[in-house]
Formats: sequence, structure tokens, C-alpha cells
Amino acid sequence: MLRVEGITRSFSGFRALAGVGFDAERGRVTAVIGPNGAGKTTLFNVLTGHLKPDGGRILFQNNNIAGAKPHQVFRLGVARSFQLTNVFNRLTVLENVQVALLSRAGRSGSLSRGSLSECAARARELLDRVGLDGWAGQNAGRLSYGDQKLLEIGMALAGRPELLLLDEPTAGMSPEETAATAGLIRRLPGEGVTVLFTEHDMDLVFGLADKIVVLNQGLCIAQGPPDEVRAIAAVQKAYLGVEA
Amino acid sequence: GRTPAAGTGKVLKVGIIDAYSGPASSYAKDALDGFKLGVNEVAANGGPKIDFVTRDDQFNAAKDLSWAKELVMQEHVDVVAGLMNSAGALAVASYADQQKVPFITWESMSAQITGSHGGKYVFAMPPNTTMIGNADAKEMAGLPYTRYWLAGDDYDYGHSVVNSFWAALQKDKPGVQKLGTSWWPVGETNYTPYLNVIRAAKPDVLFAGTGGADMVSFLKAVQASGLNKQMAVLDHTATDPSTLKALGADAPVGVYGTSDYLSYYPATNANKDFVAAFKKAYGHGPGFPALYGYLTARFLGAAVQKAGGVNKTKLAEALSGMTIDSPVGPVTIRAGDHQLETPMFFGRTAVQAGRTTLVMKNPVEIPAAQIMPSLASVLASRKK
Amino acid sequence: MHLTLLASQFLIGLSVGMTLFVVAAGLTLIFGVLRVINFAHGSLYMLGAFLAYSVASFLGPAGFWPAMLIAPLVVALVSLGIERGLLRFIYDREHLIQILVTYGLVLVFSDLVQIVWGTGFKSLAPPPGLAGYVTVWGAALPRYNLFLFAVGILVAVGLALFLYRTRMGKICRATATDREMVDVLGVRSSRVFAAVFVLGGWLAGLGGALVAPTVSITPGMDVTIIIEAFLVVVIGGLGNVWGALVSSLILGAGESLGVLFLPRLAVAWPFFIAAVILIIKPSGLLKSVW
Amino acid sequence: MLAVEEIHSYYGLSHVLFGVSLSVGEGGITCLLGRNGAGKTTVLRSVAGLTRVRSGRVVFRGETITNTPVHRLVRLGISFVPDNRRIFPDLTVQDNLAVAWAGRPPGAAWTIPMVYGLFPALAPLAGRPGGCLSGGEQQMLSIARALLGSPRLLILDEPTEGLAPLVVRELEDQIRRLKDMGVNILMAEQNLKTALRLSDYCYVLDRGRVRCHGTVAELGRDPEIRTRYLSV
Amino acid sequence: MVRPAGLFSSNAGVTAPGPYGGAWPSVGAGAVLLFLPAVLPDYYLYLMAGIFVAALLAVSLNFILGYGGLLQLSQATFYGAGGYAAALVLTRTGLPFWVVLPAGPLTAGVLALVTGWFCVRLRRLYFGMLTLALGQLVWALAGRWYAFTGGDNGISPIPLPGFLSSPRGGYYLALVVMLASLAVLYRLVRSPFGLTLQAIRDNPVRAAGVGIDVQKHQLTAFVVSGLFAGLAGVLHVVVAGSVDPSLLDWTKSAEVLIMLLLGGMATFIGPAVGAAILVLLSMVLGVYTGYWLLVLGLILVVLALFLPQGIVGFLEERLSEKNPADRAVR
Ligand SMILES: Nc1ncnc2c1ncn2[C@@H]1O[C@H](COP(=O)(O)OP(=O)(O)OP(=O)(O)O)[C@@H](O)[C@H]1O
Ligand SMILES: Nc1ncnc2c1ncn2[C@@H]1O[C@H](COP(=O)(O)OP(=O)(O)OP(=O)(O)O)[C@@H](O)[C@H]1O
Ligand SMILES: [Mg+2]
Ligand SMILES: [Mg+2]
Repeated sequence: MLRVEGITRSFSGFRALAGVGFDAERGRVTAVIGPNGAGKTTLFNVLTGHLKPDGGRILFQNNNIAGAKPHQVFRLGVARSFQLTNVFNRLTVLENVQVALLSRAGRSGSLSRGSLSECAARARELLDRVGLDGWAGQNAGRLSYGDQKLLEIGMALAGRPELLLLDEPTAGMSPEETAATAGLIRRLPGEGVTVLFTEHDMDLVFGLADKIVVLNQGLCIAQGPPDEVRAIAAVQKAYLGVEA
Repeated sequence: GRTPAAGTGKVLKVGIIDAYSGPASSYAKDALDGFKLGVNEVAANGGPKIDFVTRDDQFNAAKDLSWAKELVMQEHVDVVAGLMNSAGALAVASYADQQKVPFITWESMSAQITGSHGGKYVFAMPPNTTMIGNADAKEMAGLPYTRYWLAGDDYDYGHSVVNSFWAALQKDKPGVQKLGTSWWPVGETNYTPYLNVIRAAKPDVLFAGTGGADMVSFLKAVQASGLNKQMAVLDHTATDPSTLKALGADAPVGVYGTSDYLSYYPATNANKDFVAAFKKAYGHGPGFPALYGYLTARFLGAAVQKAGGVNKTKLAEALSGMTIDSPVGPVTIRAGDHQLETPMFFGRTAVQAGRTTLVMKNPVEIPAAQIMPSLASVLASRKK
Repeated sequence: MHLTLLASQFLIGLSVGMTLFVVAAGLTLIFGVLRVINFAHGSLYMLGAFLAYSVASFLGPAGFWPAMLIAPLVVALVSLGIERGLLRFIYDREHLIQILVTYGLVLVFSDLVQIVWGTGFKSLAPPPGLAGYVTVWGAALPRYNLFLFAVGILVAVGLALFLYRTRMGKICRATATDREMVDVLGVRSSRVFAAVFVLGGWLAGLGGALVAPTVSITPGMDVTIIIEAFLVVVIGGLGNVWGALVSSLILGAGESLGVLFLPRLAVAWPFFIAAVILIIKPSGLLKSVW
Repeated sequence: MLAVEEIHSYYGLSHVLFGVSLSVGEGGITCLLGRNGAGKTTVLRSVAGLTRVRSGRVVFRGETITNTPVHRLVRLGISFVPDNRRIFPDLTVQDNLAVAWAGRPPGAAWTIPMVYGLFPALAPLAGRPGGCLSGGEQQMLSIARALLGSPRLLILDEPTEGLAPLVVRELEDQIRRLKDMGVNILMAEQNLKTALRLSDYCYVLDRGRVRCHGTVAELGRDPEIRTRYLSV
Repeated sequence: MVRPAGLFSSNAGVTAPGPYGGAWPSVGAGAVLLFLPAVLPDYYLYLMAGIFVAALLAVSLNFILGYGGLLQLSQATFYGAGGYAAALVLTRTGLPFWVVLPAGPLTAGVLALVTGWFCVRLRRLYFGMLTLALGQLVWALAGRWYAFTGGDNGISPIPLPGFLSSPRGGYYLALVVMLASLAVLYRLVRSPFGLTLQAIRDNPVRAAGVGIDVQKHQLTAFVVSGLFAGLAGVLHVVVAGSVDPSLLDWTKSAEVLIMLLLGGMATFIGPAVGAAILVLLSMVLGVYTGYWLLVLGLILVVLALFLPQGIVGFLEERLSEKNPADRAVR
């Protein structure tokens, strides 16, 4: 599904990604973990075209998408949420999702108001799924941080993605919402969505992931099933801390 | 509200549009002062009463036209006057001619006003750019210089003055040589780069077409870089007292200039009386705009008397070809194109004992007849 | 011959750029710290020139140096009034609202200056020591231009020391990125804002006073400078003082060389240079604080 | 030492806190719990003077400090560490601390060497721009800055958010050390494990109101509270 | 909450337009306007026509600035381009007026396409400065090309077909074109295109993340805005009868920006109201005081301090405060 090969990316001399490579399999949940500053967000930005890699290949369904523009990547079926909330503040929650739906349908440039109402129903469905149905008419900027993250997932899902990237989806969420979001993520593979996510909440990571990729200082230092990764000494030392 | 009598009554209503704010406002103010003086004088001599309203255009041509429309349609003025901005003056001239409202510019020097945009109702007081160029060329032809550098404001005034000067000079003195040209933006604050280039070319003369507030900066740069000691420098307004007054002792000596009007020359009684009256009213001497404001009032007063009322068409007809006495001698509005026939003065800046500012030394009067463009050429430019 | 002309032309350009820098430095400082697009900066510059004129003509022949000292200080005082009386109420408003307020001030000042100083042309003579020119590479470089050049360098060095060496400078830079957080750490950011605005105003006034001996002092000189100062601030990288220095020098030298090679384009040079730089470097030459 | 009495706060037109009351006693860590948007941040910001309180009072050591300008609160002994850390990115670590040092109240006990002592990891980074620090380092720096105000009350908003587990552990130790040094702490925390490990007393917020409060053990007795807010 | 937000960064203020606003009141007003010439003297018709021109220009700017979030600082460039195109066609060719009407917007649109192509790569104030710099280049060109554009003297008089040369003719043309244009722009704002544009305004990075080609959308909006500004320029030629470079200058752009802020960019119709107010202020104040700039400056300062959301924005906020149901979902 997704194969990343030797991705590098530097910021004015600093190598944030120093040759990362891994696979994510179709219909599985893959977690990317690593200490702060390991390069996870940078990796996501490179995968979705928000940053151009300096080198390496990104094969999505056997097409190299390295260097493609974000909107092109999205239209190929790769959607994401952002680590820092990133919604359309002055549009309503419903409109936020509508914008994503229109874009996916290739109707962003449409002039007919009909397309707006057509996608409204589907947008409400999506809001219902992420638990924001009560907020449809609110300006998205007024949602709390956690709710904005949910909205982000809703917008990502509006793209009917084959691959969904979630950057710390539950950071800032209460345990209850975290659990709900975990449930949502867990159901996605059943709908044909492959998930790649980062998270610092190890319970969530080990509870959800079929595969874990560990980054440290821009390098992939380990990858494999959760139990294997947990056992690797380097991972413990770099990331999990002694008792994990 | 307009009473039916106003069209035939004795009170003349003049609408004045000018740049009362911004860098050019000192000219606008001066012209208005001259106009007011003339209005009072006309009334004091038993002439008609002249009312006026003023509108500030901020030197913006689009505003000029909208004020002209306001004055004509709303204020129902009998005459529109003022206008320094050439673009505005041209637009207003066309509009006024079309509406059959007399329009007198007392500041704009564009030759197109009485040229391509001229008409029965359009009148111009100050010497236009063609006349300025002719006057400068006439005098320079008599001097031993042959190698010229031409420079000026990069807008119509600068280009027109320079072009007409060069055309006239080539006629008056075949064999003169043009080494190059420079055009600087209006409002330029630093002329040193331009002067450096000109200096390197070593011409005999720098002829510059610059005016207004920029003239002060230009002369400062000439003085600071000693250019006036390396070559002859000539600019139409270099000897204008308002410029020299601002510069004080910091003005370059020996710069050639032409002047439309000087408060200290000609030393006739008529001029002395005018200057005295002006000083009494405003506390300082008149500049050249004051003369044209003043003449406008005087012409209008005479025109109302001649036309026997304020009928606009009759006023325009009365003005055409009219001659009056003035501080610079008798002046005539040429019948063919409505351009005022007025003399100009030529000389160099010099220190004068007892004064803190430079003056034009030994001014030479160039009679109007020598500098007026031929009527044929003016009328030719009116045919599109 | 041609080479010396080129060199002298370049030198003149740099001195022109330096004057621009003094004004633009204040603008970019205010922008960088307060995030206010201060259109009235040009008005403060104009005020500096008029005040320098008044002080100098009041004091007579020896009035130049006192004028250079007093005029910027008075402008700084006026800036304090503007900041305390007006700007501090609109810091958390949108930038466009700030533009509206400061543009309103531009209009107010343009008329006020005319009411106070009248409409006649004004000018100020350079002091005897700075009058005339020196010959460099065959070119006559006005002494006063060299003086401006030196002052520009002094201002640049002074600002560098201030921003990077003093605690106040560090606080200014911190305030530039996060005002609320500075308050949270116990520093009164409103005082920092006032201080920076006053410093910026002082620089504008200084710029005005400094150019007074080279130009005609007229209402309207505010508009001429503000657009060029803004070009400098933006192409240098918003809020970056070094960027302002570099871009002032580029604009100055570029215009000066432009006069040599393509004299017909003089009017368009600043805009042309700015457009080319922005197309090549879409977020300015140096790093912006934005 | 801190008493919040019936405060109501708004963001623009939207009413966010509906009469929240709570108190922080001497010598402990008080924790705010609650789901997203419950109003934890708003409570902390209201106490810290960053969000206007429309009605109600905040009393600190007997003095009413409702809507006191922020910089004056530091003088009274309240320091705030916001949830997104807000390091000055262009300033070095040392300069970040220097700004806080400039804002310290007179007679402050904490010095820059002392905070380096508490967070040894920061010392080698002194010359590095704040913007280049990792999340954990930024969090330490943010707390270090706040400590220079020598607070009697340190307010932490989600100090562990986005931090790697190893870093969370270290941070917990340091917070505990602060507590031992006599700094009172009021914090909001979504990381339940951390919250439960650290806090002496908890307030559970829900939709801008205090739902319940008590020690961890006391709260744990209510099964609904336990499952909704305390279960991991 | 104070966030370190830049111009139109995702978290900037709250006064940019939402997708909904009232259109029907303006339709009603339009009907009244149709019958005004029966009672108003010529000068007022001329003034009103000037207001219509300014209103269209201000709304065209709001389309790109308020809805598109692009800091267009040089709207006058396209206004002037439209005006010059019309003036040149009218003075230099014998083409009928119905050819002139599209010539203006077309020229402005092409110019917008060319300049916009460079500009949309830039963000916020950098974008603004590039529009300004390019606009001033156009201004410099128009002011110096004496043979073609008349240089700084501009072009006057411009011959108009008989039915347009009277104030009444100008009034009707300006009114009809303005109403039609506003209707089109209004529809655009509420179309999926408009919604997407507003999404980009709020958060361009996110917009790209949901598959929107940000630059293409922005360029399209830029061109649309330029087209309508050009149309306003044609109307100016009809109403005023002359063009000159001041039409293209940045001071004109600033004036339009002020209109927009006066009326408020949070509503569709606000900028048009702002245009009316500014035009009236400048004509009325100018008659009564020599220091009208001072008065206008003070008015701007006071308005910005007390009605930051603009006059219409303020009224609308007042109304919806009384009637919270307005805020509900549609
Ligand atoms: N635009 C940028 N410019 C300079 N450095 C950057 C930039 N973006 C990221 N970095 C640096 O690259 C490194 C990797 O950052 P990244 O955001 O990918 O980390 P992360 O693994 O997502 O960390 P966290 O878990 O804290 O979110 C960091 O050291 C960061 O400072
Ligand atoms: N700037 C704002 N404007 C309007 N409403 C806001 C703003 N910030 C927060 N809110 C609203 O205030 C309420 C409380 O938000 P607050 O940030 O205090 O919650 P929180 O408990 O800290 O949540 P989280 O765990 O997500 O950080 C939320 O409903 C949110 O929608
Ligand atoms: Mg990250
Ligand atoms: Mg919070």
C-alpha cells in the first residue's frame, strides 16, 4: 500500500529525516512512534506533499508520490489530520466538512449551489461519526482543541481516503474521547481504510497498532509487530523509558 | 438655490479648483491671494462684484473633473478657474467647453490647454510650456554654449518644456549637440545620482525642466555637488523667488532661469503698486501665480462690464482678444487661441547686497511676441 | 573612466539607501514588535523635517546640530502620545483596522502640518562643515551624503547592539513573537510596546531631520517616503532590521545604477527591483519575524 | 492560598465558565480534570489574568486578584505555564530565561543557575534558539522561565501533552521536586496516569462547571466518575 | 485569546465575511434606485452614478480580500486598466459602445491573470507588496507612454454615445451594471467555489490538505475580482468622461480599501455602503471645509476605534444579537 524508501529532509542544515524507510500494509493500522523531534510530523508532511523531500521515494499503490502537491496527494486517496489543530476557523463545522467533500468530488470550482446541498447530508453523516453532530452550525474556531481534532478527522474521512494519516489524533483529548477516537480508528480498516498514526500515548499505540515503526533522530530504528518492538532495547532506551 | 436673476444679474460667481493641500499648495494659495486682491480691486473701482467658492483637488485629476461638475451642475458657477494639475486642467477644459462655461487656468502650463483641448470657452493665463521653451531657447542661442544635456521631471511639464526648448534651440542655433537626457520622477528626493552621471558627460549646459517644490531639492543638489561651477545650469523656475527664498544662502549662484513674473522687475509703477497692495493684504510679496490669479480677476471684471452681464457665452466672447493693463504692462488674451500674451524674464541667480536670498540679476525682458507659438501651429493641433 | 563612474554611482546609491534605512528601520522595528503597520511613519518623518526646520531657523546659523537633536526627540514625544492615546487600544485588532487608524493619522497630520507651517517651500541649509563636496573617483560626493552614510551605519550598529546585547533588546524580540507570554513572565509588555514605538518614531523623526538639508520640506513628503520605506521593510523580510538594511542598500544602489543604465525607467526602479526580489524570494530577503 | 469563587468567563459572546469555584490549599498539587472543552484552560487563564472574568472573584492569599493585569500577578507570586509552551523561538534558551529574569518580582529567590540545577538537561542547550528545542525541552524551559518568578503558585496547563513517555516521567519527577520545595501547583492534565500519580486533590470540570472534587481516592468511590474520568 | 496571528493567518480576527448575508434588502433598494432619476437633479444623479462605480469597485475588492483573504493592495490597477481600455477603444476606434463594455473587464482580467500568476505564490503582506509593486509599474507605464495613453495628461474628452453622455444615461448604465455585477458576485460567494475560497482564506495549508488546488483557486478569484474592477473602470469612463493615471495609483487603491473597511468586510453589501459614505463624505466635506482631510482622518480613526467591524458589520451584529436565531444552522 505505502512503501517509503530512504526519505531525507533537512531544514537549513539540520537533518530532520535521514533516510527513513518502512512499509504500511493495506487494511492495517501502523503506528509511528519516537521521541519529540524524531521527525514524525516532518515525515507526515513529506508523505502528504506539504514538504518536498530532499531525496527518497514514496510509493503509494506503486506510484511514486514524492514531491507531489498536497492537493494531488489528497485526490489520490491520502488524507490526514494535523498535530496542531488546523481547521477553517470562520466556517461552520458543517461547512468545514462540506469543503472537503466538494474537493473530493472535484467540485470545488463549481458555481451551482446544488452541489452544496447535495453534500450537506453526507457531511452530517460524517459529523455524526466523529461525534460532532451537535456542533454543525458553530464556527469551527470556537470548538475546543479536542473537538477541533475530531473535526479534522471528519474532514480527512470526507476524502474517502484509502490511506489516512493521523498526527497525534488524541493529544489533548480526555480519556473518554480518546477511547471514542480509538474506537473510530479501530473500525476504519474494516471499511478499507489503511491507517498510519503517531501518538505518544503508549496504551493507545500498543492497543491499536498492528505494526509499529520507531523513529529516532530522523532514522527508523525499529519496525515490526508491537510485542517485538516493545522488546527492543534501543526503543526502550530512546523512547519508552525504563519501566515500559 | 439659483434664482433666475443670477444668470443676468451683476454678481459673477467663480468656482475655483486647485491643489490646496500637498506640495503644490503654496502655488495654489498664492494664486488665490492674487485673485482675491483682483476681486477687491475690481469692486473698489466700481466694477462688478465677483463671488467665488474654492475646491481642493489634492492635485488629483479625477477630483478636478468631479469638482468641475459639482461647480457647474450644483453651484451653477458662471466661470471655472484655477487648476494646476495639467491632466485635470485638460479634462476640465473639455468639459467646460462642452458645457459652454468659461474656464480660465491660472496655473497649468500645458500647451495642450489652448492647443488640442482649446475652444471658445477655454482660456490660459500663464506662459505655457511652448512659450517657456521658446524663451529659454531665444536667450541661450545668444550664449556660446553648444553641448547640452537635457533633463527634467518625468511628466508632461518636464517633457514639454525640454522638447519645445530643444526644438526651438535647434532652429535658433543650428549645430547644437545633445549629449544625453535624464528624467527623474516628480517628488525625487535625491538628485545626486543624476547629477553624477551628467557631470561625467561634461556638457556645456544642463537644461532642466523641473518645477515646484522639487526645484528646491534640485538646486540643493546642484549646490552641494558644485555642478553650477562645472557647467551652465538652466531651469525655467530656478530664479523663482519662492524657490530662492526657501533656499536662502544655500542657493547656487549663476544658475540661469526664466521667470514669468518678478515682484522686483520691471520696476514700473504699475508693478510697484501691485506688489505694495499685495504686501499690504498678505504681509509678503506676490509670486508668479499671484499675478495670474490677479489678472484673472481683472479680466473677468472687465469682461462682465463689456458683456453687460454674466451670460457665459457673452463673457467668453468678451474675454477673447481682450487687453488690460497689468503689472507687467498691457497683456492680451490672444483672440485666436485664448492664450495670454505675456512677457517673460531671463537672468541668472546672484547675491545681492542687503538681501538674505539670491535674486535674478539684470533681468532681460523677452516680449510676448517673441515667444508665442504661431497661431497656425496651435490651430493645427486642434484638428484631430 | 567608465569604471570610476560606475563606482562613484554605486557609492552615491549606498548613501541614498542609508537614509532610507534610517526611516525604514523604525518602521520595521515597530512592525516586528508591535505588529502594527504604521502608515503614519511617513508623517512622523515629515514632522521631523518640519521641526528641524523650525528649530534651526529659530536658533539661527548655529541651529543645525540642536535641530538634529531636538526634532527627533519632539517626534518621539508625539509618538508616545499616539501610542498611549490611540494605538494601544487596537493592538489585538486586525491589521487592516490598524492600517485604517494609521492612515487616518496620515490625513490628520498632512493637514496639521499645513495649518502649523503654512504652504510655502521650506528648506534648511547644511552646517558649514558639511556643505560642499569631496571628490571621490572623479565624482563630486556631497559631504552631507557621506555624513548621512555614517549616521546610517551608526544607527545600524546601535540597533544591533540594542537588540542583541541589551536585556531590553531581548525583551523586544521576545515581545515581537509573543506579547502575552512576556506579560505572563512579569514584564509589562505595554511599556515595551510604548518604548519601541517611541524608538521607531524617534528614528522616523531623525530620518526627517537628517534629510531636511537635502530636500524641500513640504507637506506631501510623507507619502513619497512611506511607500519606499514599506517596499524596503517587506522585501527585507518583515520586522527584520538587517533585512531593512540590506534592502535599503539594494534599492539605493539599484536606483542609482539604474539612472546610469536605463534613465527612462527612474520612476519605476524601486517597484521594479521590489517586484523582482519578491518574485525570486517570496518571503523577503532575510527571515521575517512573521 | 487560592480561592476561585463563582467565576463566569466568556470568549467574545460565548459563555464558557458558569460559576466555577475551587480552592488550592497550601503545599500540594491540585489537578483539573475533564473532557475537551470542559473549560480547564479557561479556568487556568482566568486565574492567571489572561481571560477576563465577568463575574465572581479570584482570591489569592487573602487578596482579591480578579482581572489584575497579568504582569502584576507575577509580582504577587503566580506564574503560568500555558499549554502550548510559548517559547520565544528566536531567542536562545539563555535569553528566554533572561526575559523572565527581567520580569521577576523584587526579592525573588530563584536564580538562573538554580533553574539549570533543576533541569540539568537545559544547561548544555543554553545557546540554542528556543524554536529548535524538542517538545520536552521546550516544556522544561517553559517551566524554568515560570520559576524565575519565584511563584508561590505555579499554574501548569497540560504539561505532558505531546511528550514522549520517557520525558513525561522525567517531568513528573521534577514537578514532584518542585512540590517538595514548597511550590503550590495548580494544573490541568489529560494524561490520567500522570494526573493520578501527581495530584493531591482533583476537580472534575464539565461544560464550564465543577462536576465534583476530592482526593483521587474519594473520587474513585463514585463509579460513574471513575469510569468517565478516571479509568485508563 | 491572543494568538500570534498574522494578516489573514488562520487565526486572524473575526470580521471577515461568513458565507451568508442578506441579499434581498439590496434588491429592494435597487428597485427604488430605478425611479430616482424622476425626482433627482442632474448633479445628484452624477453623484449617485459615482457611488455605484465606487460600490462595484469596493465589492470587487472585498471578493478577493474579504472572501479570498488575499491582501490585494492594488485594486486600482485593474480599475484603471478597465478605464483605460474603454477610453482607448472609444477614442481610437469607431467600435460601438457594446464592444467597449466587455473590452474593459477583459483587459483588466488579462492583466490580473498575468500579475496574479506571480502574486499567488506569495503570502499575506508579501503578496500585498507584490501586487502594489506590479501595480505601480503599470501606473508608471500609463503615466509615461505619451503616444498611447496620453501619459500623465490622461485621455480627455472621451466621446460617448448620445444616450450615455447625459448624467441620466450614465446613472442608468452604472446602476444596471452594478446591480447585475453584484448579483453575480453574490452568487459566486455562495457557490461551492465561494465556500472553498473562504476555506482557503481561513487556512490555506489545510485547504491543500483536503485536495484543493489553492493557487489555482486564488488565481481564479484574483482574475474574477480584476474583471469586475475593470468593469467599474468602464463605468468610470462613462460617468466621468476622462481617464488619467491617478485612476491606477496606489492612493486610489487605498481609497477603495478604506471604503471596504468603512462599510465592513464582514458583509457582502458593507463595502458598497462604505463606498457611498466615502464618496459623499469627500464631496460634502470638501464643500464645507478646506481641511477636509483632517476631518476625514479623524472620522476614520474614530470609526476604527469604535466600529472595527465597519458600519454594516456593526448593524448586522446588533441585529443578530437581538435575534440569536440568526446564528443557527441553515
Ligand atoms: N520548518 C522547520 N524548520 C526547521 N526545523 C524544523 C522544521 N520543522 C521541523 N523541524 C525540526 O525537525 C525535527 C523533527 O521535527 P518533527 O516535528 O518532525 O518532530 P516530531 O517527531 O513530530 O516531534 P513531536 O513528537 O514533538 O511532535 C525537530 O528537531 C524540529 O525542530
Ligand atoms: N478563543 C475562543 N473563542 C471562543 N470559544 C472558545 C475559545 N477558546 C475556547 N473556547 C471554548 O471554550 C470552551 C472551553 O475551552 P477550554 O480550552 O477551556 O477547554 P479545555 O478544558 O482546556 O479543553 P482541552 O482539553 O481541549 O484543552 C470550549 O467549549 C471551547 O469551545
Ligand atoms: Mg510531531
Ligand atoms: Mg486546554
